Amino acid sequence: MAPFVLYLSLALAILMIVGAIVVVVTKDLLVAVIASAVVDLVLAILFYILQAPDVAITQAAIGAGLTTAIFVVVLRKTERFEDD
Amino acid sequence: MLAIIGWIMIYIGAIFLFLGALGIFRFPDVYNRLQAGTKCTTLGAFSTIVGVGLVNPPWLPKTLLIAFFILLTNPISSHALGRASYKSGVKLWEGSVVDKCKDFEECHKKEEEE
Amino acid sequence: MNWIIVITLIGLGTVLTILRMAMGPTPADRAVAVDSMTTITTALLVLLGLFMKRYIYLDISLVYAALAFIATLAIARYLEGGV
Amino acid sequence: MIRRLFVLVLLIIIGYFLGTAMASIPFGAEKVDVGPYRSVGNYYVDNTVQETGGVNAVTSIVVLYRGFDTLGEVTVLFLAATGLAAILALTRERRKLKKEKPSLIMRVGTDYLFPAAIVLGSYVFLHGHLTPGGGFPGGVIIASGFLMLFLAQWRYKVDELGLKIIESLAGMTYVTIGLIGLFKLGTFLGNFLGKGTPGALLSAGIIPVIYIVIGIKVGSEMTGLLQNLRETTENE
Amino acid sequence: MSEAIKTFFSPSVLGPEIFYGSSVALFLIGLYMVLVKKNLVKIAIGLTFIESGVNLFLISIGYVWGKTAPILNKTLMMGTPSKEVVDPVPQALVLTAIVIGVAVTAMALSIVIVIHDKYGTLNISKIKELKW
Amino acid sequence: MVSPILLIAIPLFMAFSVPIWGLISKKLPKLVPFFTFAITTAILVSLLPTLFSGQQGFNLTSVTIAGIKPPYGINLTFGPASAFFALIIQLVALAASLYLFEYEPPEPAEKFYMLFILVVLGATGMVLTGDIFNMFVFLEITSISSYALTAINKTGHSAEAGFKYLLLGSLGSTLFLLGIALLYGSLRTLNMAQLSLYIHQGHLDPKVLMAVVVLFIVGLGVEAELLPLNGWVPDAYEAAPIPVVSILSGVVAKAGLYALARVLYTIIGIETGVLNLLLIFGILTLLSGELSALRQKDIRRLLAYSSIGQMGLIILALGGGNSPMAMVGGLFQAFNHAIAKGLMFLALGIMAAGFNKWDMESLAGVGKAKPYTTFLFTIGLLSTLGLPLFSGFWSKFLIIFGLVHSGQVVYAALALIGSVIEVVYFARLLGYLYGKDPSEELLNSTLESKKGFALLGMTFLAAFVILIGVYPDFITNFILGGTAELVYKSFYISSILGGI
Amino acid sequence: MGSRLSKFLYTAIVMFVLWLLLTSTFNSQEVIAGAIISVLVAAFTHERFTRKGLANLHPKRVVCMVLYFFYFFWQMVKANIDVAWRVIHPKMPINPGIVHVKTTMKSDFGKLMVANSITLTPGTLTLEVLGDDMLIHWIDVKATDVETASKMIPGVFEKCLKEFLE
Repeated sequence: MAPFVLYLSLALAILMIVGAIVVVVTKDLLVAVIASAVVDLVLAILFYILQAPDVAITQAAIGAGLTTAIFVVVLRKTERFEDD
Repeated sequence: MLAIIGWIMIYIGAIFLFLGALGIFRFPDVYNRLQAGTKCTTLGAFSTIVGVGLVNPPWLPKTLLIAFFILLTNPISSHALGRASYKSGVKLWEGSVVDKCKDFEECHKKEEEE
Repeated sequence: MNWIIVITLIGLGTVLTILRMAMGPTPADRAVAVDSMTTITTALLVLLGLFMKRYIYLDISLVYAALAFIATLAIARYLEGGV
Repeated sequence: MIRRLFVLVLLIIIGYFLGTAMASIPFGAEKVDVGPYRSVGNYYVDNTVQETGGVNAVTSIVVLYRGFDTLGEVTVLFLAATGLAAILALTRERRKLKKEKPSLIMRVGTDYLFPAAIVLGSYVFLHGHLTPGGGFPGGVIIASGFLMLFLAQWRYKVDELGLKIIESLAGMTYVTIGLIGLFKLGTFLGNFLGKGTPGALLSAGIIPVIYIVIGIKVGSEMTGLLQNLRETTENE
Repeated sequence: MSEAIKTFFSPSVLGPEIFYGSSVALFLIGLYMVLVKKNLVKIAIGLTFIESGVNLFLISIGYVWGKTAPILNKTLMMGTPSKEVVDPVPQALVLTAIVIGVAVTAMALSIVIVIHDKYGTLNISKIKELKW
Repeated sequence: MVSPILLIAIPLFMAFSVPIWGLISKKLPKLVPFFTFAITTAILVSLLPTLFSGQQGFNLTSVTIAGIKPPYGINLTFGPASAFFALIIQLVALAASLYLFEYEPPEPAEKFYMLFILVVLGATGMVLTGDIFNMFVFLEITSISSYALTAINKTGHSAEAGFKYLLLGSLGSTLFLLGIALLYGSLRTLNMAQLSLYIHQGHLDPKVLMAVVVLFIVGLGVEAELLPLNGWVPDAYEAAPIPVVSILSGVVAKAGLYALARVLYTIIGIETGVLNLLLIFGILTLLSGELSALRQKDIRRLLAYSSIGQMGLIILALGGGNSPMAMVGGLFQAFNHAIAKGLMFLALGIMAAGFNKWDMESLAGVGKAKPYTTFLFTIGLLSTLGLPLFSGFWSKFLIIFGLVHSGQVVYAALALIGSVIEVVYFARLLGYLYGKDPSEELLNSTLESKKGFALLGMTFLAAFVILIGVYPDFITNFILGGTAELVYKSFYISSILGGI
Repeated sequence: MGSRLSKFLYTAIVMFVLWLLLTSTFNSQEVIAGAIISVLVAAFTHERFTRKGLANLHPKRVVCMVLYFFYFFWQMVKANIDVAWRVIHPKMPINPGIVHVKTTMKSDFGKLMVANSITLTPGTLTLEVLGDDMLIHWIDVKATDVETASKMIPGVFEKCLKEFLE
């Protein structure tokens, strides 16, 4: 792993944490779902960088679409905003 | 030779990808961001990916396929987003010149009634 | 050197889209940011595949390119009241 | 507020303990080897080609060396689909939502992408032993193809009975393959087909067969799951 | 000074911080969401985060500096592959774990739909029938 | 070719095939669980003679899967402990599947039967497997099907209980996975025997060992109903359908218990001081369960808390593992608890059938309205109390003596106090059941005569309770062998990995 | 339109080409597997995939398609440079608005092509297509009435696309 890939993965890891924090902070569940899609996406890249293509492809296939769609459908059936 | 062309394409692509992201960051409203997001990232990704194929010619068929998929899916998703934001009532930027949405919808209602 | 410049540019692009995702006033803005990010990421994955010199890694980018728009489609359909 | 502080303190403690435990596992270090093959990973990598004929060590592990896990994994997914259908079964009648129709571009675009997604999924699960991927991602890609149609086509539906039958036949086939191994070789899930030349499509014994079964099963299960989830409310 | 920066950013120092650190952070964020948040959908997202954190940790256990993916090609098959590739076992485990995570998420969300149907809310503290 | 693997393969095949049977006839799926469990029980019984042959009086066979030798492939271990727990699971499942003949499950019925088979399958797998990650997979099969079965009534109440269970359960199993990750990271193997050997040789960093112990106890404690993690138990027992409840207490909890014992005894090893942790957890669980049971009006909740208390007692006994006597008592108690609680819940289901009220007031006097069912219920209750002539007597006796013997007098005294509390609330319950006159509603709902098959299953369990109470030698072989298998690591290791 | 058989064959051929690109080899096993898969997929999806069938593969149309692709690519590059300039420029010289245009394409595929081309090219983005009407977001509005706008935006592509699609 060349150093610049390491820096790249550092940046990606920070981005992933930012996405996760957005999920925690927001009151709009749709935004939470979008941000968790970002977390899934970055996770797949990290798997890729860690030389795990099989896992990356599985994470990509699930994270790109399926989980987001399931969450979105559930939001449609329930409600969109979190109340205190 | 092919490799040099490939690298040039990769550079162009990277620059366009960066500019697209910058556009998404800078532009004032959803529709303008979509403009930047769709066009620049599509061309950028297309150019980068085909460039990779040129640098390493045995990879060319698959890279072309990836580029083709991007070319096909990106406009659909940005259209979907644009439509969604105008249906969900996202306002245009104040500096916008014209908004034909109302005319359009009225004209359509008439058509449906007819 | 080539690698550093190219990857830095693309990485900066990813950072900018994520910032828009974190800031974006409406959910539509965030969705736009995520959509572009998937495209940028696909390019990044292809580049990394070239860097690692493994042909097999292209499959992952292929899956991404073909499927990533479904998430956007789902979010868009939710926003316009479909699903 | 007190609860939040308490949880934060708890998290810091957990993080500290996890961190200290993790720190004693060096990241990126050479795999430890005390005796002959103390690390099972090394054994798998060195022997996958001779023993299974599969080039992709991960899929050899998933299907043959640790094939029982995969049987369990398929069962878990089956369970999720079944459980979801069971829990949501009666919620189906109520609430009608007004829904926006999808636009022409989405409809036509997904029409063209759908067969491509199916071919891509089949490619991924057929080449599980050669390239990254395998039954599960392949099945998910196929299900994503159907998901596109669910999202972008007005009132698209899949025949539920057909899905159910495909799903259970695929599951039974998987167990039957295992039982054939038991009766032919004396071990469950034994590799009773030839190894072939490593790197060719028809190689690695039962890996491709099992991946085809898993791909079909996962595809139908996920499609059924999505359909069940979507249909708890009716259109209009 | 540049020496200090170099040692700080050298792979052996930076590596574990990135991958272990981000997996622990993801794990803790998920745990925080599960313990503190009142919204059922958020709790479900928190569960997926916890699982992702553990998956990332498992994968980073298997990584070895400078080695490639455990998919052999002709050159790798010639020598001793275990000297060239990373540990494949954690990857096989994570494949299973990801599937299980999806199953649990789907299950949780289906229960969430039923709860919302019966009580009309997603907020735990408003559901008073059972003690939480 | 009879092999323990069939105990898992056949139920799996049958579970997948339920929709196909449903196509042929609507009635057929109802029969599938019973036939499946009948076949598996027969297989298990036919395997027993080979189990108890050999020089030590029992032997431990390792069955490979896909023909790969243990450290590299997954293996099933079929020794006395595994066979003992598998037997418990099969017996309870058989009785519950007989109950299903008379039970109208919530729609869609097919899915209910599939889930029912799969939960037992998962528990059997957990008990038989010799690979720690495989145990995680089967744990997930068990727990996910339990979540679905808990929530299957589709009332708000059951959905809530299901979510609670799901939250704790998936949190627990993720922590278990994290523990496995730590173990794999340090030792690079997943086979239990190999792990045990390496830990015994001291290859594991003590910090990691500490973290792993905590993670395993927390992870498996959800299924084993340990104290801070058993919040789901009363709600789930109250909200789930009755046959499911008997499965939860008789099968799922036992599988969790076995996993806990296997992981702590065989892998970690008792020399590391795990036992003190177990003693503390056990006594807290026992006392909290029994004390909470005192206040309950709803019989299902009462039995749920009593179940928690019993699990606490078993874990306490496992913690007294320094003296094999307490351990023997613990395993015996696991058997009794599974059979007796399964019996009590099934009988309770028939007592309240066609009536659907579960508190003591409305079920008062049921002893006069439905004498036979209430009699069976009472047998289970007395056995749980530990009266002589019932099987529970021997186990409680052994546990308390074993604790005293290993020097844990305080714990033994506390366990006795727990038993006394148990007597108080069960006596009150018996007073309600027999002492009052039945209400009109209860008399009208007398359907006992129509429940033939269900009563057959329960009679079968009650016969076991009394048979073993009078003649405990019947399963002594099992229990002694099981104790030896769990405690003596070297035997386990050498049986699986070959001579060392 | 095309008969069932021609639709089926067309789908199978396209899928087979897709498979060849995916595997990028002519190994006999792969080719046979690809043939089987493409026939199977085509059997289930041909109704959805195409309306004209083999007529799409007429050499003239293929050549037109390729030429159109290059033309379109050139437009795309121009569009990108345009947008990139707007992005970099510190004052962001944009003049956006939503306009209403009419398309003359009749078939669904034609509409899709026009709409996608519009989306990817100079400063325009399709928001909605209903019948003949299109709603377009234009980053630099030059005309607001329907006729002029129609000439300026979809007109460019329709000229070329009409040749081989209608």
